[in-house]
Amino acid sequence: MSGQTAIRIEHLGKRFGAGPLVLDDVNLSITAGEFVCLLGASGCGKSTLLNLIAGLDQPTTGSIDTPAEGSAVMFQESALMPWLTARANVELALRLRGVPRAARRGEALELLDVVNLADAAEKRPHELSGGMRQRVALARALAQDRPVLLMDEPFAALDAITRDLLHEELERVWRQTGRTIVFVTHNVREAARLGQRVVLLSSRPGRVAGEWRIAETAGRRIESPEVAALSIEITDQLRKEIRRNAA
Amino acid sequence: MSGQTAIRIEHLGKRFGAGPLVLDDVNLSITAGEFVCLLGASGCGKSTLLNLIAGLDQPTTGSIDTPAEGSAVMFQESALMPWLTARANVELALRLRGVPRAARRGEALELLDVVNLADAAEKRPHELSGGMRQRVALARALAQDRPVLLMDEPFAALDAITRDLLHEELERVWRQTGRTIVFVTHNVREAARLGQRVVLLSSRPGRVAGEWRIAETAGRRIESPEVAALSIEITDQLRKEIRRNAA
Amino acid sequence: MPRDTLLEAPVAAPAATDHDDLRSLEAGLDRLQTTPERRASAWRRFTTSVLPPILFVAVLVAAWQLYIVIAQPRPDIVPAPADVVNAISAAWESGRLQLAITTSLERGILGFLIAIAVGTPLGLLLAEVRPLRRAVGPIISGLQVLPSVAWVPAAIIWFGLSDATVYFVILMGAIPSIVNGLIAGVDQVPPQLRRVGTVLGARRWELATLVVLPAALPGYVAGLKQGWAFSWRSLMAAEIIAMGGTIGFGLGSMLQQTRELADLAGVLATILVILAIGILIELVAFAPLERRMLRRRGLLVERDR
Amino acid sequence: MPRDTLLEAPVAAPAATDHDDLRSLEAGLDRLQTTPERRASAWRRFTTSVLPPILFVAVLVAAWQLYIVIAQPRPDIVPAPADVVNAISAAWESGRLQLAITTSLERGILGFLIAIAVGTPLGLLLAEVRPLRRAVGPIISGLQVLPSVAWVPAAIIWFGLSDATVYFVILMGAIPSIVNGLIAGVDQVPPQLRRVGTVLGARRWELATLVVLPAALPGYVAGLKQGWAFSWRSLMAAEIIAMGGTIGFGLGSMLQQTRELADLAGVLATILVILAIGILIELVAFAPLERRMLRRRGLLVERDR
Amino acid sequence: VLTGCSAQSAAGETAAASADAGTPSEELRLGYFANVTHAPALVGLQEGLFEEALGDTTLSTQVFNAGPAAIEALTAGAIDATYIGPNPSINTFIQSAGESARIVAGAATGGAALVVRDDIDSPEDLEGTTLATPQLGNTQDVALRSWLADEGFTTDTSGGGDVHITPTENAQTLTLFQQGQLDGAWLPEPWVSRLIVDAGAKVLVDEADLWEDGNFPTTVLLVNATFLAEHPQTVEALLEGHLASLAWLDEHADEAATVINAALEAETGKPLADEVITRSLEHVTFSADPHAETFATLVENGLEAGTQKAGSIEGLFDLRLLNGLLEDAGEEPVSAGDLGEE
Ligand SMILES: Nc1ncnc2c1ncn2[C@@H]1O[C@H](COP(=O)(O)OP(=O)(O)OP(=O)(O)O)[C@@H](O)[C@H]1O
Ligand SMILES: Nc1ncnc2c1ncn2[C@@H]1O[C@H](COP(=O)(O)OP(=O)(O)OP(=O)(O)O)[C@@H](O)[C@H]1O
Ligand SMILES: [Mg+2]
Ligand SMILES: [Mg+2]
Repeated sequence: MSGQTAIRIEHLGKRFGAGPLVLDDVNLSITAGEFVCLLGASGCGKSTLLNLIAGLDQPTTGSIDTPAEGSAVMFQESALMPWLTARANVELALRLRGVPRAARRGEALELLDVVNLADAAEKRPHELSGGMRQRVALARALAQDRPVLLMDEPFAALDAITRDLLHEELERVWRQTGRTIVFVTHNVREAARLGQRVVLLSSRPGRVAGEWRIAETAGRRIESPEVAALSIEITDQLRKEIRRNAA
Repeated sequence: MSGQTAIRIEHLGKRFGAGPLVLDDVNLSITAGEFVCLLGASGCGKSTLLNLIAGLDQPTTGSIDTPAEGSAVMFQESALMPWLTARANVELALRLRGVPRAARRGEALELLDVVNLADAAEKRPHELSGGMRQRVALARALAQDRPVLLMDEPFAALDAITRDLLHEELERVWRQTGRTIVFVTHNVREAARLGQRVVLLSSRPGRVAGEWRIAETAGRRIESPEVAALSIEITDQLRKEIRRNAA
Repeated sequence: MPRDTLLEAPVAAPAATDHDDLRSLEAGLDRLQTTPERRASAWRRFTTSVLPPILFVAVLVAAWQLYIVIAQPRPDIVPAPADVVNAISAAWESGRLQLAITTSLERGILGFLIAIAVGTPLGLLLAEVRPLRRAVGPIISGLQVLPSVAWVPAAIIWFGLSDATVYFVILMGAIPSIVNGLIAGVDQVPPQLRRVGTVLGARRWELATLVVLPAALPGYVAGLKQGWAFSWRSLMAAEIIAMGGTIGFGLGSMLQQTRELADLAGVLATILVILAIGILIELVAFAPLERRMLRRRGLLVERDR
Repeated sequence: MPRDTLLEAPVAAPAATDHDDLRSLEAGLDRLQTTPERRASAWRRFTTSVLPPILFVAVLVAAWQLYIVIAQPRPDIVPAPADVVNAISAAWESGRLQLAITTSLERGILGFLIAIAVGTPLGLLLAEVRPLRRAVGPIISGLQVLPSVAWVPAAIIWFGLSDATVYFVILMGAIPSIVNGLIAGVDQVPPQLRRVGTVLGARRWELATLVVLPAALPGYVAGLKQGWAFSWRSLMAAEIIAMGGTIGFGLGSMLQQTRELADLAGVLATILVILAIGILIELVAFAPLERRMLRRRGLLVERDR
Repeated sequence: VLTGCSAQSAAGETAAASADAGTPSEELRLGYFANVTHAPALVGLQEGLFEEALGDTTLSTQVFNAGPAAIEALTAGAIDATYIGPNPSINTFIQSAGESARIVAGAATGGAALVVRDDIDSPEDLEGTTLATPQLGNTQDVALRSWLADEGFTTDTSGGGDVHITPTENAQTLTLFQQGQLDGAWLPEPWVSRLIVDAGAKVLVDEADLWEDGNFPTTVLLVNATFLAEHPQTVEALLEGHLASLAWLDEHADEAATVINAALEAETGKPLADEVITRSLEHVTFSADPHAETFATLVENGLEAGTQKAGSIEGLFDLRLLNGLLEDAGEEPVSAGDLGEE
């Protein structure tokens, strides 16, 4: 609760065309260096909120303040360019950031090493497993060198073993780089495992329906009892939200 | 350990063409009505083993005894016929089982009601969410009316919220129908949540690398402490297996 | 006002969710996860996809007319739009247009039906019998590369200037497309569906009729569509080249005749009629069939980004 | 000997996996999850995909020869295989075959290149400018339905029996294919890739050249391939119909000439040459380009079930 | 079945082609061109002379634009007999190894010339020019090629050489000549006259000057060999009609132009200008003599020009029925020039 505010969202509302209200009066302020998990059922507007923060879309009402440098984004699908090798994908981000050509190769390889993929630098996306692809995407996001990292269910398509590993990887990167991370998921345990703060969104329209703060985040595993306990609490709340939509 | 043996696997080996050995000397005997989870890393041969049990493929060495009535199978993708409605998909299974035309419609609707989908009977697969599709696939598998139900990562592609729900659904169906279930997954917590017995397969070649039996299975949730504890133990063993492949 | 929760010990042991609870949860989730298909309104479809091309054509015709008025070109090199319309109505009044259209359509459709009757079993055979496919498949694909117009001279030598020539050329054009479409369709059947069929206890014949054929339908329809396009093309080529003899009077013959009379307005009028028939058959016969099939399977991408 | 574990209380609190541990775990998982691509051996490829069609053709030719020997048909109605071979070698020795091949290939390739030069910017424009696409797109698709052979008579009136006629017909045949291919390619670019480009900070021009164009390449190449097929078809149609005048001597003319001499062996020989060129261009120019592109993107499905 | 002269089956022995073997056919399908050189057909049909001679046999006709189409119809069994030029006849005979058809009579001679634009005065001026002929390998095409070869020019069948020869449809030739895209053409009547009258061309070479006595065949009557073997009576009747038609043309030289033009108008929709048809008829002679003696030269020229496959034309003629009729009429028999039965 110290540090300055990285992202400030105020009275945010979003509606697509003449459709129903997707987000309604969302208020959120995220401190620099914080790891926030956005949790909610399918279609509740998590991706919409993330896109608004990323500047990919414009809010209907309300305002969003983000750092001037902008934010890096990671999606559920790695969205790597299929015709480029892992290294070239990272280099593309460097090039678009304005890194001179000579420096790109070295920096790309360094970033790939951060995610343990130095050996796979010359492979193309289709030769990589899903987990490896997401690690390349993470390296690419790091290549953008932005203070904020927005992640939209980045591990949802992975198998549980890989996902657990990537949780550890991401936590390590977060601690190493001190980025502000907004992590969207509908996996309650994942949120409880990763976040310093978990924000629950309700559905139709999306509103902040609950918030949990985790005091001690070091040494957590997904099987840890405190994660389980928090998960039970959040799940109950989430299920209440879902049940509201049953009728 | 009471009850008669439903599936008996002895000295099973499998090799595709001239490739490496995929399964090596697998021994397993499953009691009628038992819920067994087969756990292992990617490519360790879980699906191969399941296909062998289902009779979709032939073992290279060893033998498999299964009930004469055969087994029903559910896959990771629901594999519903996209041109048929939910009801027609279930009816197809009934038709191939030999149920007379007049009785099919009613029985299909009953089965759909078992998985809470009576309302969606006339929808086509593409109009259903992933979870609904897997529930239709479950109804279809039940329509086959076979003593053994083989499931190959049926919930791997679903989001966590839906998966948790389907765990409860499956457990309920299992208790209601008393089927023998072999459930393949690489999600350790899922295995610990669902199974009466968890069998860990090693990779390259697949061998039985460990077995855990859970005495008390009633009232489990995925966040339950006993599930977490078992998960930690299995995970450690699994990671050991994975690490063996690092070099 | 975030609710802080400091976690020391696990909370009370979880209670089993009872069945009704599960039902309502599932119902809620199902509701949240399915969005009703929204079909674009008829008016919107009209303004976004029907109106613009009509307007564009209108602009083209206006520009053409303007050119005629300003540059006053020789009418035998650039006829006015009105001349073309007159040519169509003249041909209609004399009955030649109707005769040409019915002759051509009759041949095209009959030839296409024969091609379906021949191509479908052939395609199924090739798709399901692997050694045969290895041997014959590449030849059929190769034949698809051969312009069917090349068959016209050979057909004329064999069959003279008769309807047999026309049908032969149509068949050589359409059959490879239909066969290849069917093979591609069968290839695209997800192996998972076949396995499900087997697991459900389908025998070979049931598997083919209840699973493989319906699953291969989209590829087959695409093949049919292309087969029709090739039938129509081949027919026109045959009619233009093989004039006279006992060959009746089709659109191709009409084109060639108007050309021989150096009647450019007539030529353009005939081209327009051929184009209109092509588009019409596409819109009337294939588009609804395809849309219905794709919509039933959820494969229709409603494009209005 | 299952190891029974009765669980009463959670085991010791989990220790944080340290970095090296994570590295080795990840390495193990990566190893397990990636299987090296296996390319079929050259010999196996030969026996499964090259040999069978060759054998099939050999059987066909043998059957044909057998028919000749047994039924002794009139040589102007069913020539012997040897006659066809002789016709090819005679045409080669007289130099007519070479001339026809070079003329046709030159025209086909030049026309195709012009079609690319026109079709590519047009396709890009239509793909990126939505209102234009709504207006012009359906017209271009419609033109694809029109048999390009129908343009021959009009072209003859406009350009006489000259090369311009041939090129006009080629362009009318190929451009719609190329434009549609490019549009389809751009449409198929996953929206996610565009969004990634934007997120990475690409400006409009960078987005087009670094993301959209390379991503649309498969559709574009497919369009080019089809464009070539249409070029070749149109060329043959034009050459067969528009004989004489200052139009040079191409394969189509050769076909028509041999027909006029009632020389069926020559007609079949020319058809074989046309087919061979079609297949050769496909194998030499497009197949490697396509295979390479698809393999780089992991889209190549090695079929040997 | 009676009319079905199955093209595939080997032709019957021509030895049987006498009026006392075989049966009359129920139908005779006759082909011809709407052309001045096919006047015997036009007149015979217009005046009902064929029907008269054929009696119970139904006559049906088909009009063709060019020789190849007529030959194709003959080969495919769509017609039984046709008026046609000598070269396509030779062609089909050689291609089918002598099995396809027989020439049973001549119809017209003369009436072909090389016409050029006004400023070409001598053969030397032809260097580098582009000349048209009606069709590759037809009578005029071969004539032009062999004449050019005699004049020392090279040509080839694909349009190269010192003089470019582009086989072009006659109507198209007129247009292209008017547009200045062609320098000349070797054509049959009435196109020679049309180019002269409508496009201001002039005659550089009259083909008649190249042949002994100025007699060269332009049109002959060709019959399917199988049909001839099976239905000699019908062919004889056809020949009767043919001879009657020739006699009519001989007797009504003044009416001929009108009658022919009426037939042309009925077929093509447009009559020829009076000037054109009059000039045309002046240059064509109608006679039953096929001038078989010239055929060896025609084959030689064709071979030389590269438009002809080598082969024997021994047996191409079967003039027995014709000579029988001529004998009955007390006229001189015509010669088959050692190329068949007389
Ligand atoms: N471009 C759009 N146009 C119209 N409606 C949209 C658009 N994008 C999203 N929506 C609607 O907004 C709502 C929220 O969508 P969003 O993708 O933000 O949900 P989400 O929480 O990310 O869901 P999921 O967990 O499935 O990813 C949905 O009902 C969706 O239909
Ligand atoms: N039809 C086949 N032909 C050749 N090799 C095969 C075949 N099917 C599976 N394999 C190989 O057998 C091994 C085990 O495959 P299998 O699909 O059984 O693994 P799995 O445990 O189900 O993996 P996953 O968790 O990814 O589903 C893999 O190395 C695979 O490459
Ligand atoms: Mg989302
Ligand atoms: Mg598997």
